[in-house]
Amino acid sequence: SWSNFQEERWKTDEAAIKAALAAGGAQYISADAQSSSEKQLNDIDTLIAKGAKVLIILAQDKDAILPAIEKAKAAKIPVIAYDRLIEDPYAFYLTFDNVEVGRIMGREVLKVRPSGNFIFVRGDPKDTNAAFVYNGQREILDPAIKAGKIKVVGEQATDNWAPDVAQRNVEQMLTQNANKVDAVMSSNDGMATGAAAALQAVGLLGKVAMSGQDGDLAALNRVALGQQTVSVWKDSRALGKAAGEIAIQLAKGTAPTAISAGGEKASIFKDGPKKVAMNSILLKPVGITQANLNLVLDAGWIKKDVLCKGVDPAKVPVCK
Amino acid sequence: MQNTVQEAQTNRFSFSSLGLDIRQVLMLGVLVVVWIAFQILTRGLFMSPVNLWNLSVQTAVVGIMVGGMVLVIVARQIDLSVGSVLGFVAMAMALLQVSAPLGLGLHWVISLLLGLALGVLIGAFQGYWVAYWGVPAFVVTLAGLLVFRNATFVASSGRTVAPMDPTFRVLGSGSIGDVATWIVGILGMVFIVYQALNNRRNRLKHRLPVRPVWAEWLVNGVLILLTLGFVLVMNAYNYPGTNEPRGIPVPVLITLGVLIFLAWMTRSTRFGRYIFAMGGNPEAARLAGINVRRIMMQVFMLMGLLTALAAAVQAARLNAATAGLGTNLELSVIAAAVIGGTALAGGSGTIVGAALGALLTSSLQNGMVLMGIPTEWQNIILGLVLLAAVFYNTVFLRNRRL
Amino acid sequence: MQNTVQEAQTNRFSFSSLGLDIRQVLMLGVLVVVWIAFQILTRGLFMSPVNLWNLSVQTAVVGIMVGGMVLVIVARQIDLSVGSVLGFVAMAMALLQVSAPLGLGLHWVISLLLGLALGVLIGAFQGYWVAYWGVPAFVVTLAGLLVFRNATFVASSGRTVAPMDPTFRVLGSGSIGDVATWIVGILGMVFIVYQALNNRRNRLKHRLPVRPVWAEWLVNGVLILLTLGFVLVMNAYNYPGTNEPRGIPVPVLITLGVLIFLAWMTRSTRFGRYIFAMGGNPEAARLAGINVRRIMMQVFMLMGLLTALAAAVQAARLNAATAGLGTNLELSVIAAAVIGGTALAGGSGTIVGAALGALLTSSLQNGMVLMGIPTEWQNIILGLVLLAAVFYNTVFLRNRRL
Amino acid sequence: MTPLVEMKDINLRFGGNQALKDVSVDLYPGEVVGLLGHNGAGKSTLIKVLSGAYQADSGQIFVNGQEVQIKTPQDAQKNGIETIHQSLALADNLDAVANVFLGREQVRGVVLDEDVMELEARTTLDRLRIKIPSLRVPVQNMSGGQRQSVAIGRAIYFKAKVLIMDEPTAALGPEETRKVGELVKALKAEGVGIFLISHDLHDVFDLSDRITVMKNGKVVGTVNTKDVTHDDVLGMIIGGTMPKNGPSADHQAPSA
Amino acid sequence: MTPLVEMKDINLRFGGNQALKDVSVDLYPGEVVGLLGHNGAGKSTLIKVLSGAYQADSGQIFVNGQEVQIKTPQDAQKNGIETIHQSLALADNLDAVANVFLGREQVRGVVLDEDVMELEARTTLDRLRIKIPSLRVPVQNMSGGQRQSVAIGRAIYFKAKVLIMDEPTAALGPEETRKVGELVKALKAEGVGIFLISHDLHDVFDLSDRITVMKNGKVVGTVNTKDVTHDDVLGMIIGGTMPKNGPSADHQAPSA
Ligand SMILES: Nc1ncnc2c1ncn2[C@@H]1O[C@H](COP(=O)(O)OP(=O)(O)OP(=O)(O)O)[C@@H](O)[C@H]1O
Ligand SMILES: Nc1ncnc2c1ncn2[C@@H]1O[C@H](COP(=O)(O)OP(=O)(O)OP(=O)(O)O)[C@@H](O)[C@H]1O
Ligand SMILES: [Mg+2]
Ligand SMILES: [Mg+2]
Repeated sequence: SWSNFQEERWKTDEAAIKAALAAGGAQYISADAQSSSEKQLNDIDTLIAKGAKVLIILAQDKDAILPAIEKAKAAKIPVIAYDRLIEDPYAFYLTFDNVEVGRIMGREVLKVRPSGNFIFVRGDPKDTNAAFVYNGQREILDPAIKAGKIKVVGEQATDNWAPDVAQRNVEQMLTQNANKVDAVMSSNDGMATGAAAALQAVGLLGKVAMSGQDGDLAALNRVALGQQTVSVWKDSRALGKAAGEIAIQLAKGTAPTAISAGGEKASIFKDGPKKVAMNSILLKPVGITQANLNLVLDAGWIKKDVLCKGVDPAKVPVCK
Repeated sequence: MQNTVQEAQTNRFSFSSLGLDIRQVLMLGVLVVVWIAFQILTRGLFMSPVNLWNLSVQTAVVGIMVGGMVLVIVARQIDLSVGSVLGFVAMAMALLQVSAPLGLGLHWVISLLLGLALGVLIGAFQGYWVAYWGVPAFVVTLAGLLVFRNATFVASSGRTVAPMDPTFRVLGSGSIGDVATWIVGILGMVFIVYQALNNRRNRLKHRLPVRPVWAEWLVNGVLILLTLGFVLVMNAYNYPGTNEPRGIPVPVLITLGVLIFLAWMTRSTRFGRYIFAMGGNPEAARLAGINVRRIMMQVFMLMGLLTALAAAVQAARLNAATAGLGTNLELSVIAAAVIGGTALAGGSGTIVGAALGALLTSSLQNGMVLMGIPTEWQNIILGLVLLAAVFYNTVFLRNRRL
Repeated sequence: MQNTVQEAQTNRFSFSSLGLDIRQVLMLGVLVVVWIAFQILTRGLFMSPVNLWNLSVQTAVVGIMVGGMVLVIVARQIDLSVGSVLGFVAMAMALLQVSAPLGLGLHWVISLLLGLALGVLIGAFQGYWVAYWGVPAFVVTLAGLLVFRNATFVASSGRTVAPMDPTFRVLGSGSIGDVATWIVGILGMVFIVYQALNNRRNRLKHRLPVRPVWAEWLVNGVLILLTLGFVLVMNAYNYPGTNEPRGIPVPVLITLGVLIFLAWMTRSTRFGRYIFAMGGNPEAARLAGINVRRIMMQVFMLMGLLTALAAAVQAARLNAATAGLGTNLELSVIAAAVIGGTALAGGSGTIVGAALGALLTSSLQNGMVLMGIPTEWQNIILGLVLLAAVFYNTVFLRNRRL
Repeated sequence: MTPLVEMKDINLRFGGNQALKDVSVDLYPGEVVGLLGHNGAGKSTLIKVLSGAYQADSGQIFVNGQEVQIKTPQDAQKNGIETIHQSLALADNLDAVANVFLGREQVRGVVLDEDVMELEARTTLDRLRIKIPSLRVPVQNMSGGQRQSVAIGRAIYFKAKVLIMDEPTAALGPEETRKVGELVKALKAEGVGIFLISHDLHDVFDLSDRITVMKNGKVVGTVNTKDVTHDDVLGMIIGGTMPKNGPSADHQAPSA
Repeated sequence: MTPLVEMKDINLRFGGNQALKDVSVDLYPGEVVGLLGHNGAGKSTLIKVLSGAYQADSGQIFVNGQEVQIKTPQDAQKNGIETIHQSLALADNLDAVANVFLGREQVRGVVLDEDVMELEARTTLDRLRIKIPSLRVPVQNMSGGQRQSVAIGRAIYFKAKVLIMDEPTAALGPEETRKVGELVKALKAEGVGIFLISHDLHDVFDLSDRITVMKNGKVVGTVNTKDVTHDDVLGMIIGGTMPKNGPSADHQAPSA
């Protein structure tokens, strides 16, 4: 059950899950809640009614989903909390560490901009992930901020993570600071696209450090062009593959503690707000910078001509 | 409305003597077709008790609100704020009953009542500007949409408030068991028979035309069968692991209650009559000595009350209130009303039609998930089927004289 | 409309001799107040050339579409699909011009033309059901909303398609430089003077009433000053690091062109006249021998064309097309029209008013971000200010005789 | 004998257009006053002030000698004033029955008593000899005359002290018109005061006790019907001049 | 001599209500045919068929002996048929000028020629002696009679071969009505054929050459006006019986 499909990445996740399941001889059925926790609840009813053996849930809301988990528990159907936390010991938590995502953004940007004026382009205020990422960023940057080296000169949440809204907000924050901005902490690549357009309009594109996540093709191209510092890449296919594998193991009745996937063994996760202890596998995301672009290429995530569009091979080795 | 009447007259010997609203019969037809289609496509899954039970619950929230929306639209207004207000009220109720730090830990009954009161208050506030100052409802409720959505966010500082009081949750996820279900069902059937006979007697007494006996039998027979079928289905779905039937879900019971009440109100009370008069010709209604402003304000208060009720059910069902709860819901509700034959120009529309509209929409969503159609395709199909359904009705009803 | 006339008559010796639409003057008043408020609150930032330049660009997309929406609403219809259609067309244009693997790498001009054609086609398709089959526009365009949003997603399989052709991007982020700006500005002023004189001469020739000389001076004087101010502001903002003025942004030029054309069309052509007639009394329009169906369909085609144009500007400005582009945009566009005084009941509304409505909304958003107000509060304030603005107008215009 | 209704120095302007200038008229119980005047003279506007549809800019209204404030149609109804508007003011989407009883439905408890209303409506409309196939069709599907008779039925069903009829027979056939005439006489006999606006001089002479003529928003004058000829009245309407022979009847008790 | 317009065996039903049963009427150039009948007799429905507002379920229409299909108002206009509808059919939100020219605006290139239209509208309406303060006010702000005169002006401005007038003077004052009468005579002289629906026997007798009476959707009969008395016609309208003396005038060339 997906929370919302209107984002580039989930597609690839799905493909990977399907593949892994097929490999294990299982069948895949799905539903998309279109960012509505209400609909997601309905979907899960329906999926259970349809006789699902394992539920892989991308929760729209970590608490609102709980009734569904109870239903699943009642129906003795194992649940995988996919990518987003579902704070219930019954669920098996599989995700990339989203706070880590923020941390990586922080680190990479800090490398190139140890000081200066930072603006934050945050995700949708209603989305808990937005908070995770933001917290991760601050975790890394706060010391420098405390030390007065980094100055937060602007901060706006972005309804629905909408790129065009992000563009408008960045334009305004630039105006507000007479373009004296050194880094744009964008919480994902879509919004980074908007920010990039805004920066370009005032000729700052490439001169300002910028973060992002999801490994959007356009974003990776920007990284190659040196217009974006980092795009944190959560190899969806790895996550999807893991989900598939775990699902099959659970379906086989393997004890949650004994599960292993994506080279990681099940561990106990209890850093959620409610500190509930649950079985989990946390995959590590990678920060893609000009230095390690080869990762995405080798993984076949992006084609070279797309990645290197307009890039001077001299500067970027991978584009040779 | 005009259409209806004429249709009813054209084929008088066949159809019209049933004295039914053809629009609704058509909607029902569409619905039956869709259901059968899904039944086949899902190899019997769709009409299984489990799924019908779920379907009924999934229709509840929109079902509760759509009746109010019909009245708002009939009165030539619109309410874009229902989604946000639902979120706001749900959050308010959650905060009131969830104990500290966030909430106050009030008893759920109190929080429920306060929530309903809040809904009415919001409705009154929005209705005030429309009724007494003539500010376009679109603008007022658009403001409401923005304000309450974000007020919810501010109030909860983005957090999801959970869990709700266990008793409260019954509103959303409880059901009344088989005995009660039978009682409700039988009462329903008795009432159908009673009012049919009573009606007929009265009209005969006043020497007013009545429909032929066979028609009476047919119509009421069908109604009774539907009731019976409903009862049986609801009792055919057991609690997991037991063989104890669930019976009618509480939210569904609430929805049915609301819809029946509203249908009765629009047809048989002054309030309902005046809403239609205002929709047909506001100036005429005013000159007739109707207090149009008060009525208009009351319509919005009613809408607010129903929204709050839906909010309670929604929060109870989710066992939580989230900052985004109810986003875009206004569209679903208005759509259900319009698909159910309510004219945005005002003056015409029926509660039953709107209810069928809501059921059609949720049936499509439910069934397509069952079929495992990818979402993007689900939405595309949803759009096309809705268009087709309404197109079919419109063409069928097309007024030959215009 | 009625209001206007009467107002205009009541205070004939002061205001009405200006022969202006009081609604628009009021909107302008509100706008001025808002601007001054922001100017103070942002310590001069708001009215700085940079920001005014940005503001104008930020208003472009809605500005291009709002005129078409006014006509749709005046004709008693609604178009909920514009947001989705914008996304769809933008994606289509992007895919057409972005080179393989995703795109076809067509020349940007071709992709643009194809995109516009697509827009018209979609409009024609939706308009067809409304005009020739009487399916409620709400339903048809709701279907459009669902279908095209998700078709976009299918077509792009959720990916962001970028970057756009460099020349194409000029549509969204280019500007014409100071010389061209001056030329445009001067042409504008000349035209204002010309048509003022010409108009007056004609009416005098036919011995028809004209407004007093002082009024002519005042009105046209103000218009000329506005034009001049606009030119100066646009030329006061330089390209980064240079002191070469940017001049009027291309998207803004497009918007102005569209709005002026539409304003002229509604006031001075049969097409415009018929749209209003259909809105005022569809049956009368039909009996007058107007081909109401063709006109209705053309209205939707026009809406589609404008949406496609807006899509081009949006994609060019963002230098990308995303699957979610344009989500909820329909609401902003309809809102701008209604805030600008367009009545959802149909039959009345003005292009200029709607443009002012759009400008008011974007000014509020622009200014509040400048002030660094958190998003949720921005929306709350936005809602309240819009309500206040419209309330103020309504009350001011309140028809004493109804 | 105090007049049933007296309107004093009523002024009302629509924007730039002074529709009523110091208009004064009065009406005695059991009397029919004909209101005549060219199109746009201000007749409808005047009676709309009395029926609460418009509010005058200045002027007074007395009912039974008492000054009253008529701000809304409800106020007018409270003072026993019923009106047949020129525009008919029907809710087109409702049927004849609903329109006849609109605003004053018969109820059992809170429930509309449709059966009784249908019967009463039927009898009322039959008094007008009007042929209406079905009372349960929305009035928008009725002929001009049928619609007008519904509006008349509506006004006469509720016993009024003052009845205002704004061109009540404009769309009615000869037979139906005659019926309305009889009706007026009957009500008159019951002591109801009636303002009758009509362009049909024959009807007016046949039914009215006094005739008030308006021109361009002013009252030309009021005359006793029996003192004047058609041409006198036409002269007043077109020329705006009082007939030299026929004495003004302003503020006289009616001969009736 | 072939009739200008002939309608043969027109049938039309509204749902269960047979509004027109085998109705046949004809009209010769330069002739005025009065259409009379009780309210709801089917007069407006009949002429709406001729003007393209409704489509008959069955029946034929001939113009100058040629059978024509009139499916839309445009078709009627093409055949030179102009109509003044009982409902007036005005766009209330537009001003008088716009309404007079609606659908046939005067343009220079593509631009509406407002000035010329305003002048022409003014002259046309002046012919009706109607007082209208401003032609630039939305017609919804006009008095009943003013609105009707706009509708008349609209129909007469465009030279028609056949003019249909559905109760054109119902809301007009005596003077204005007289003017319309003169107008009818003038058009008649120009050879225009006119269907005149009216409930005012005086007017009809004064203006028409033949009178066709309808009852309950059927034609009672057609008589030459000069052969019959008011009471004959009343008898036809109410009783539905042809006068014994007055011979039927169906399908006779008009005396005119
Ligand atoms: N709502 C309105 N707004 C503006 N002007 C109006 C309005 N109603 C009427 N008028 C004007 O006021 C004047 C008087 O109108 P009124 O309807 O009283 O005339 P009347 O005597 O009833 O004419 P008729 O015999 O045609 O009904 C007319 O010039 C008309 O144009
Ligand atoms: N649109 C409609 N739908 C249904 N019935 C209609 C419609 N229009 C007219 N009728 C019915 O058809 C019959 C004839 O109506 P029509 O308007 O032709 O009468 P008429 O002769 O013009 O009467 P009047 O003199 O009152 O105008 C009436 O019984 C009326 O109720
Ligand atoms: Mg009048
Ligand atoms: Mg008629």
